[in-house]
Amino acid sequence: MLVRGVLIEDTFAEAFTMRVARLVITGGTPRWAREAGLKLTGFATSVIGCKCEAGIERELSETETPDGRPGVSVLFLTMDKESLPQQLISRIGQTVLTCPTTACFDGLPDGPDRLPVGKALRVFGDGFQGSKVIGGKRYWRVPVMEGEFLVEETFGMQKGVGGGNFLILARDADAALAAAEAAVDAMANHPGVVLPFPGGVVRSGSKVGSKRYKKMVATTNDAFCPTLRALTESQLPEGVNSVLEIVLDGTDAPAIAAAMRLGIDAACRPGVQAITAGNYGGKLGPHHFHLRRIMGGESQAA
Amino acid sequence: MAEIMTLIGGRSSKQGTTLCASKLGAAYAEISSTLEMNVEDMARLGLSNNSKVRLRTPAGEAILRCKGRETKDLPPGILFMTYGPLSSQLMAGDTAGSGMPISKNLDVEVEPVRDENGP
Amino acid sequence: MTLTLTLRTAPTVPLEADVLSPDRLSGVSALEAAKLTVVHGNQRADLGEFFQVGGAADGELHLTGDLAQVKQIGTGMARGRIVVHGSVGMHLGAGMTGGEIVVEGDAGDWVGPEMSGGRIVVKGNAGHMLGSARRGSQIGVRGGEIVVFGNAGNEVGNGMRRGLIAIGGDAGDFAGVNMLAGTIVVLGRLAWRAGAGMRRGSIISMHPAELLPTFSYACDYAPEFLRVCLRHVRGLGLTIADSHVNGRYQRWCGDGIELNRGEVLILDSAGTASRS
Amino acid sequence: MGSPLRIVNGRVYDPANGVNGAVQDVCVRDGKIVADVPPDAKRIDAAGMVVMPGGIDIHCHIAGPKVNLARKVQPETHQDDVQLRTRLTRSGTGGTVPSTFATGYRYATLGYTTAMEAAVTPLGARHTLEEFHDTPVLDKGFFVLVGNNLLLYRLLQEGRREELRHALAWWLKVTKAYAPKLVNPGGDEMWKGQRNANITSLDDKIGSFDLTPRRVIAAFIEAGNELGLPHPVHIHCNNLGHSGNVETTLETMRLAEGRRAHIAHIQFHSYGAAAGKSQSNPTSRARDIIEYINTHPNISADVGAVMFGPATIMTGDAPLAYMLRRFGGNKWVNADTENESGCGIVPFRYQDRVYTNALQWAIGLELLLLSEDPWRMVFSTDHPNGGSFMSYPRLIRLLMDRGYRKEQMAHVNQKALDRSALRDCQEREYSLSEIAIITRAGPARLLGLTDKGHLGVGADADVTIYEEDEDKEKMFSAPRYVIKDGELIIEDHELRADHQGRLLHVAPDYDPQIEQVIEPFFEDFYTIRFANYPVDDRYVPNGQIIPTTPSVAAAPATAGTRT
Amino acid sequence: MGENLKVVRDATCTFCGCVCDDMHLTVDLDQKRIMKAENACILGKAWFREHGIEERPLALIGGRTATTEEAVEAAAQILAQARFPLIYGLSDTTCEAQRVAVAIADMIGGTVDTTTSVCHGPSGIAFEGVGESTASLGEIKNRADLVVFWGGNPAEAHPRLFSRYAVTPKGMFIPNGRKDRTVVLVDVRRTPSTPAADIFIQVKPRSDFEVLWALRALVKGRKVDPSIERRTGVSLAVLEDLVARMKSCRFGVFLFGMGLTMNRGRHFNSGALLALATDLNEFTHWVAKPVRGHGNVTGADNVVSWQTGFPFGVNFSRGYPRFNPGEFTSVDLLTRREADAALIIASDPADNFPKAAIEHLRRIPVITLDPKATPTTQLAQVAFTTATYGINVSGTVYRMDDVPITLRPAFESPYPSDEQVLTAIRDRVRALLGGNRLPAGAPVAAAS
Repeated sequence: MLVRGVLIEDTFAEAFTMRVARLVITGGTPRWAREAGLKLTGFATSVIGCKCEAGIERELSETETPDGRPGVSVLFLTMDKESLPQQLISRIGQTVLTCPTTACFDGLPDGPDRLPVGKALRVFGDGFQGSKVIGGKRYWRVPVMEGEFLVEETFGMQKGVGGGNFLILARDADAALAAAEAAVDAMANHPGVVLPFPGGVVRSGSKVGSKRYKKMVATTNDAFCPTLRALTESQLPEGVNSVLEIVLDGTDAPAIAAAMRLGIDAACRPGVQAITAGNYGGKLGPHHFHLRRIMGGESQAA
Repeated sequence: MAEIMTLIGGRSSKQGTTLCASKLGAAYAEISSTLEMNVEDMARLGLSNNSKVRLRTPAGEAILRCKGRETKDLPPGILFMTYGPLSSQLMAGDTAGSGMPISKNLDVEVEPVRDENGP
Repeated sequence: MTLTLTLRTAPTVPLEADVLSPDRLSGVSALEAAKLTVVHGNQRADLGEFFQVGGAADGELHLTGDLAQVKQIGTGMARGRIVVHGSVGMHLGAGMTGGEIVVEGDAGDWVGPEMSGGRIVVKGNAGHMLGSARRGSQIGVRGGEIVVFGNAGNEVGNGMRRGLIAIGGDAGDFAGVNMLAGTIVVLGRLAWRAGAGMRRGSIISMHPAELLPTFSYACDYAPEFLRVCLRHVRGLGLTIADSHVNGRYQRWCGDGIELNRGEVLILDSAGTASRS
Repeated sequence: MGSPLRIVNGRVYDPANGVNGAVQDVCVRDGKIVADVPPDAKRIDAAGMVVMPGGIDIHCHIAGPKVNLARKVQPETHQDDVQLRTRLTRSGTGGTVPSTFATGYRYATLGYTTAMEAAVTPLGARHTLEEFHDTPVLDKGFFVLVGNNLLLYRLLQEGRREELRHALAWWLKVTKAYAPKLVNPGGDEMWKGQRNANITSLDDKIGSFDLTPRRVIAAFIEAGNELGLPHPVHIHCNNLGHSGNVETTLETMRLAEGRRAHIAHIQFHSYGAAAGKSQSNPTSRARDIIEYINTHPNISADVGAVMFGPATIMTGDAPLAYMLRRFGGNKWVNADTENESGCGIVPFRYQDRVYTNALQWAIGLELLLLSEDPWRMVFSTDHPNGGSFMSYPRLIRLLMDRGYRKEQMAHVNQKALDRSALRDCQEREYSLSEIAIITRAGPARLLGLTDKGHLGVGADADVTIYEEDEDKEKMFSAPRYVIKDGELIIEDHELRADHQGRLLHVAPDYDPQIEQVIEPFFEDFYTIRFANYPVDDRYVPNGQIIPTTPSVAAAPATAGTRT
Repeated sequence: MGENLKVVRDATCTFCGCVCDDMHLTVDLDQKRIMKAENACILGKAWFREHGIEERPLALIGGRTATTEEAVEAAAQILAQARFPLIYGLSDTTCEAQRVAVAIADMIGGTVDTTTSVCHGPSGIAFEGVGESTASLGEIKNRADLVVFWGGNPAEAHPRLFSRYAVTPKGMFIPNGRKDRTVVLVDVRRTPSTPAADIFIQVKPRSDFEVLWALRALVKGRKVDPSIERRTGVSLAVLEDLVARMKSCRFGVFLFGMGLTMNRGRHFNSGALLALATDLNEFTHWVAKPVRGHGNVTGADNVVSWQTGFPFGVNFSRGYPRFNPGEFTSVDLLTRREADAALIIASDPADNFPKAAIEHLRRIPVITLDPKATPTTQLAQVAFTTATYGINVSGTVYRMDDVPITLRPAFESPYPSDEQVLTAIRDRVRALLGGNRLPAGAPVAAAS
C-alpha cells in the first residue's frame, strides 16, 4: 500500500494496557496553565525510566474548564494501578501545587477507580487546609503563600493504552524530522491521545533487553539504526538513512488509531520512503494497530 | 416631618399596679398611651410634654402623648412606652421561627400630630 | 405520565401531606392516590378531598395551586421529582435524601430540615430556618442543595454540616449560625450576625456586611474554589455575574469563639466590610 | 381493683417463696394475691408462659426537677420516639428521658410495676410528687438528697448526732421520701463554694466545714440504721467515674462497720488505675468489689450497668457532670439547690468502640456474673445514666444467654476486655429464678417492701406474665399480661387500662423540738418559709407509709409531728 | 373595715415570678378584701389590694349572662368541633389547672402554648441548644458575690429580687449582705434599677449579642476587635474589666430579662448569655437565671414539659406531642390565621399580642377564664369568671427558679377555680368525643 508514494508496511504497532488519569490544570493565564502542564509531564516519556508516561492532551479554553479559566488537559499513564496515584501525588505536589495561579481538577469524572490524590496532597496545608463539596465533588483548599491551591479530592482512573507507535523511514535526517513534525502537528490536540516524547518524537527506538548488558531492560533498536546496517540484522530498506518514531499513549484504542491515521498521513511526504511500526510479535500487548487497516487498506499481518 | 427612632417597649411598676385594678380603666389606658422621649428630640420636633405624636411601623401606627426624659436617663433617638393595646398596633406578627414577636427596639417613624387648631 | 394534583378545596386549617412524595406514590394510580391519607388539623382526610388527581405516578409529581397551608410536601423523598406550580407551606423536603423539588412560588419556614441529599429549588422567597437544624439539634443540613431565587429569612443553614445553600436575594439574621461546614452563597444582602458560632464552612456575600467582633480579617484574594462554586450555582439557575466569578473577596475568619475555621467571603467591589 | 382473677397453667417464679418454675395457680382479688378465688372468676391461661411478680426498679431517675430539665434540654430526642394517645391513655414522648405518661406506660409494657426515683432534692420533693401524679401504673417512691445538706453538716460539725438523726427523720417525713440518699458527700459544697472543686478522697476537708466525707457517711449510716428505715442509706460514693475510685468505694463500704448500707450503681465505682497514674484509663476492679459484697451481708448494691447507645447523665454529683460536659454535644446543665444539693445533666452516648465505655459495659456484666448473692447485687442501669430502662430486656439477655454475650463481646473494644475479667465469667448464665431475684424479689427485700416482689398470699397483686421465648430480650420486652394492684393493665401485649399507682414513703418519728433547730436556719438561709416547706397530703392522693422499726426512741414524750 | 378579720401568715404573692411566700395578709372576711399585705412590694400590695370580689357574672356567652354549666357546654362544643384549636395562657393559674389544660389539648388534638412563648420562650429555645448553669434563688442569696442584671428592670418589675434574693440580703457566705456583693447592671437605658448597681453598662439598643459575644471571646482569651465600642457603645477596656471581675469572683450570677428575648436576636441573645455563664465555669462558679414575669409561668413550663417533653408551643394534632416554635406558638398560629378556636386561660393576648394576631382572635370563637374583665374577655364568645389563684384558690406554683410552693388562699371566692372549670370542660369534651380523639394516624376503621 502506498500513500502518496510512501510505502505503508503491512505490519502493526503493538500496544499495552496501561492505567490512565486525566488532569485538568487551569491557570490565571494560558501561560501558567501550560507551565504547570509542561513541568508535570516533563521527564515522563517512558515507563522504562520515568515510571510513568504523560503528555499534554490539548489546551483548554475558558469555556471548557470547571473554573472558567484557561487550562491544559494532561493524560498520565502508568503500567499498574498502584503507581499511578503515587506518581500523581509526587508530581502534582512538586509541579502544580508549586506553580502560581494554577488549580488541578479531575478530567475523568466517570473513571471507575478513584485515586485519593487531593486527599493526600491536602496535608501540605498542615491542618489549615479545608475542603468543599461542590456539585457532588469534593475539593481541597490548601493555603499557600500566593493564596490557595485548589485540588480535587479524587481523580478518576481507567484502563488506557500505551505504546501505540509508528516509525518514519526517511531518505535523510532532515526529511525524517520534517515528516515527524508534520505528523505531530497533525495529531496535536487529538482527544484522548498524548505523545509522551520530546516534541512527540523519539529518535532512540529501543528493543527489549540487551545483547550485551544483562541489567539493561531496553537498548537501542539496532535493526533500525542506519549506522549499524553492516553490523547487525538490519531491517532498513535501501536508501533509508534516518528513522524517527512517534509513540502514542491514550485513553482507548480507537483514539490512538484515529490519531495514528492523521499522523501517518501527514508523515507521507517527499523524502519519506516507508512507514512501519514496532511490535513484539503480537504476544505481549493486547492492542494491535495494523497500519494498513488504519490507513483504510487491507492487511495480512498477524 | 418624620424621623426614625428606636422604640423600647417595657413594663413599669405603675403599669403593674394599675393592671391589678383593671385593664379596661382610664388609668391603664393613660399609662399605656404615654411615650417617653428624650427632651432634646422633643425640642427638635417641636414637642412639649403631653404633645401628641404618631408612631408608625410597617405593621401599623399609634398615637401617643409624649413625656420628656433627660439625656442621662434616655438617650436621644430612644423612645420608651409600656406594653399594651397601643404597642400591639406597632408590632409585626412574624416571629422568625421563635414564637416571639419583636417587641423591643422597634424602628419607628416618629411624627408630631398637629392639632387642628395648630400649635 | 406524571401524577398531577390540583388543589380544588383549600384546607381550612393546616394540611399535613407528607404522603406527597414520589417514593410514597410510586406506582399509584390517580384513583388510589385520591384515597391516601392526609392530616387536616386534628383529623384524617383523603387527599382527594382537597386535590383533583390525574395521571399516574412515574416518579414525577406536579402540584398546582396555593399550597401555603400544605406542610411536609416531599418528606423523606429519596428520588424522583416534584414540581409545584404555586407556593408551599412549612417543612418542604423534610429529611430528603435525593431527587428534586422545584417550587415556582414561595416556600414557608423550615425548607429541607435534616436534608441529606437531593435538591430543592424555590423560585420565589423562602421562610425562616432554611436548611436549618431542628430546635435542640446541633446538626442541620447534612448534604444536598437548596437554591432560593428570592429572599430567605433568619437562620439560614443553622448547624449546616455539608452541602450548598444559594440565595439569589437577601438572607435574614444569623445566616450560617453554628455552621459546622458547607457553603452558603448570598447574592443579595446578608443581615446581622452571619456566621455566629460557626466552626467551619463558608458564607459568601456579594454586598458589604457587618461582621461580629469575633471575626478577623485575613486578606483580599480571589478564591479559586469560589469560581467553581459560583459557576455551579449559575448552572442551578441563579444569575451570577462574571464580576462575581472573577472578583476579589475579603476573607474574614471566624467564629473566634469557636474553632475559628469558618470564613465569610465578601466581594471586594462591594466595599469594605465593617464590624458590627 | 379489677375483678377476681385466676392465672392458670403458668410456670411461676416466686423466689421469695421458694417457687422455682412450678406450674401453679396464682389468684388475685381486691388488689392482693389470695389463696383462692371463686370458680367463676376470670381466668388467664398462662400455658407456655412465665409468671413473675411485677418488676421493681430500685434505682432510676424518672421524675422531679432534674429529670424535667433533662427532658427540656433534649427536644431532638423526643421528636422521633413518640407515644400515641389512645382513647384511654395519654400521649407522650420518649428518648432516654420520656415524658411522665410515657414513662409509666413504657415501664408497664416491660412488666415493671414499681420504681424508685433515686435522687430528689428536698426542695424538689413537691415537684417530684406532681410528676408522680402524672406517671401512670407504677408504684413509686423517691430517695431524698441529704448528703450535701448544710444544716445537717452544721449539726454534724458540732457533734450533735442525736439532732442529726431527728433532723434526718424530719426531712424524710416532711418531703414524703422513701429513703435518705447521699451523693458524692461534700462534692456539691466543693463545687458550689470552692470554685467548682470536687472531693477527691474520703478525708478531704469539705469546703469551709470542719468535716470530711468519711465523717458524713459514717454519721448517716448510723442515723439511718437507728431510724430503722425500710431501706438504709442509699450511697452514691465519692469519685464516681474516676480511675482508681475502687479504693474509695471499698473504704466507704467499710465505714458501715457491719451496719446496713446500700451502694448505688456500683459499676461506676469499680475502677482501678494503672499503677501510679490516677488520670490514666480505668481498669476493672469488679472482682475486689464483688468479693467484698459477697462476704459482707450488711452491704447491698445495684449494679448500674451500662448499655451501648444513647443515655443521659443526670446526677446530684454536679462536678461529675461538669467533667463529662464535653461529651454532651455542646449541652450541659447545672442546677444548684440552696443548702441541699447540686445537679448536673449531660446528654451522652456509650459507644462499643470506645475503651472506657466498653470497660464500663464489661464491669457491669462482671459484677452480676461474679455475684454470689443475687439478693444483694440487683439489677439497674441507673436509668438513664447507664442507658434507658427500655434496654433492660437486652441486659437480661446478656445475663441469660452466654452465646449472645460472647457475640456482643466480639464487637466491643478488645483492649477494654483485656482490662476486665469478663472473659473469665463466660460460663455463667442467669436462670429465670435468678432474674426474678435481681429484678423483683431482691429489690423488694432491699427496699423493705414486704408486700412486693413475691406472689405469696397477701402480696400486692402486681404480676407480670411473659411468653417463654429462647430470645430472652424478646421475651422480656413485651409481656403478654401485666396486672397492677389486681387490675389487668396489659393484655395481649397492649395497654388496656390506665391506672394510678401509689406513692410509697416513710414517716419516721422525730423529736418535735428539732423544728426549733431547723426553723432559724430556714429564716437565715432559705428563700422559702419554713411553714411552706413540708409537703402536704394533697400531693399524695394515693399514698402508703412503709413502717420504720427504730432502734432508738424518737423522743421521750411526744412522738406526734405536725405536717 | 369589718369586724371579721383573719391573718394569713406565710401566704404567697403570685404577681410576678419571684413568688414571695412570706406575705402576712390581714383579710377582711366580710368585705372579702385583703386589707394589708405585710412584706409585699409595691406590686404585691396592689395585687392583694385589688383582688377583692367584683360583681361579675359567673359566665358570659356571646356577651349574655350565663351559668357556669351553660358556659361549660358552650365551651366544650367549640373545642370538640374545632380542627386546630389553641389553648393559651396558663401562666397565672395553678399547676393543677395547667395539668388539666394540657390534658384537654391532648384529648382534642389541639395546641397548648403558654405565655412563655412571648416572654422567655427564646431562652427556652436557647436552653435546648446549650443547656444552662442555674441555681435556686437561695444559692444567690447565700453565695453570689457578683450579680449581673442584664436587660431587665427589677426595681419596677421584680422589686424583691433586689431585697429578698439577690442584692441586699445577707446569706451564709455573704455575711454582710450588699457590702459583700458587686452588682452590675447592663441595659439600653437608665431605669429605676440603675442606682442599685455598682457598675452600670449602657449598651446601644440591639447590641446585646455583640457585647455578650465579645465577653465570651475575652473569657476564652480570644481576640476582640476594638470596633466593638462603635457597634455597642461599650469599650474594650470596660469589657476587659468586667471579664476580670467575672473570672475572679467566687460565685457569679446573671439575672436576665426580656431585654434579651424580645429584642432582635431573641434566642441567640439568651443563648449567648447562657453560654457565657457556662464558659465562666472554667474559672469559677457561675449561674444564669432568666427572670420570669408571671406568677406561675415557670410552673407552666414544668407541667407542659413533664407531660409532653417540651416546654411550650406543643401540638397534638397527630396524636402525640410535637414542638416547634414559630409553627405551634400562639402569635404564629393567630397571625397566620390557622387556629380555628382558642381557649385562653388567665392571660390577655388581646392586650399585648401583635395587631394581626389580635385581629384573628376576633374572627374565631374564643373561650376565656379570667378573674377580671380584660380586652380578651371582651372579645370572647364564652367568658368564665374564675377565682384568683393564691388569693382565693390554693394549688401549686413554681417560682422562677423552679421551686414549687403551695398557695395559702386568703378568702373564698364565689367563682369556681380555673381547675374546676377546666375539669368540667375536659369531662364534657371527653363525653362528646367518647374519650380521647383518636390520632389522625390511627387505622381508618378505628377512626370516628
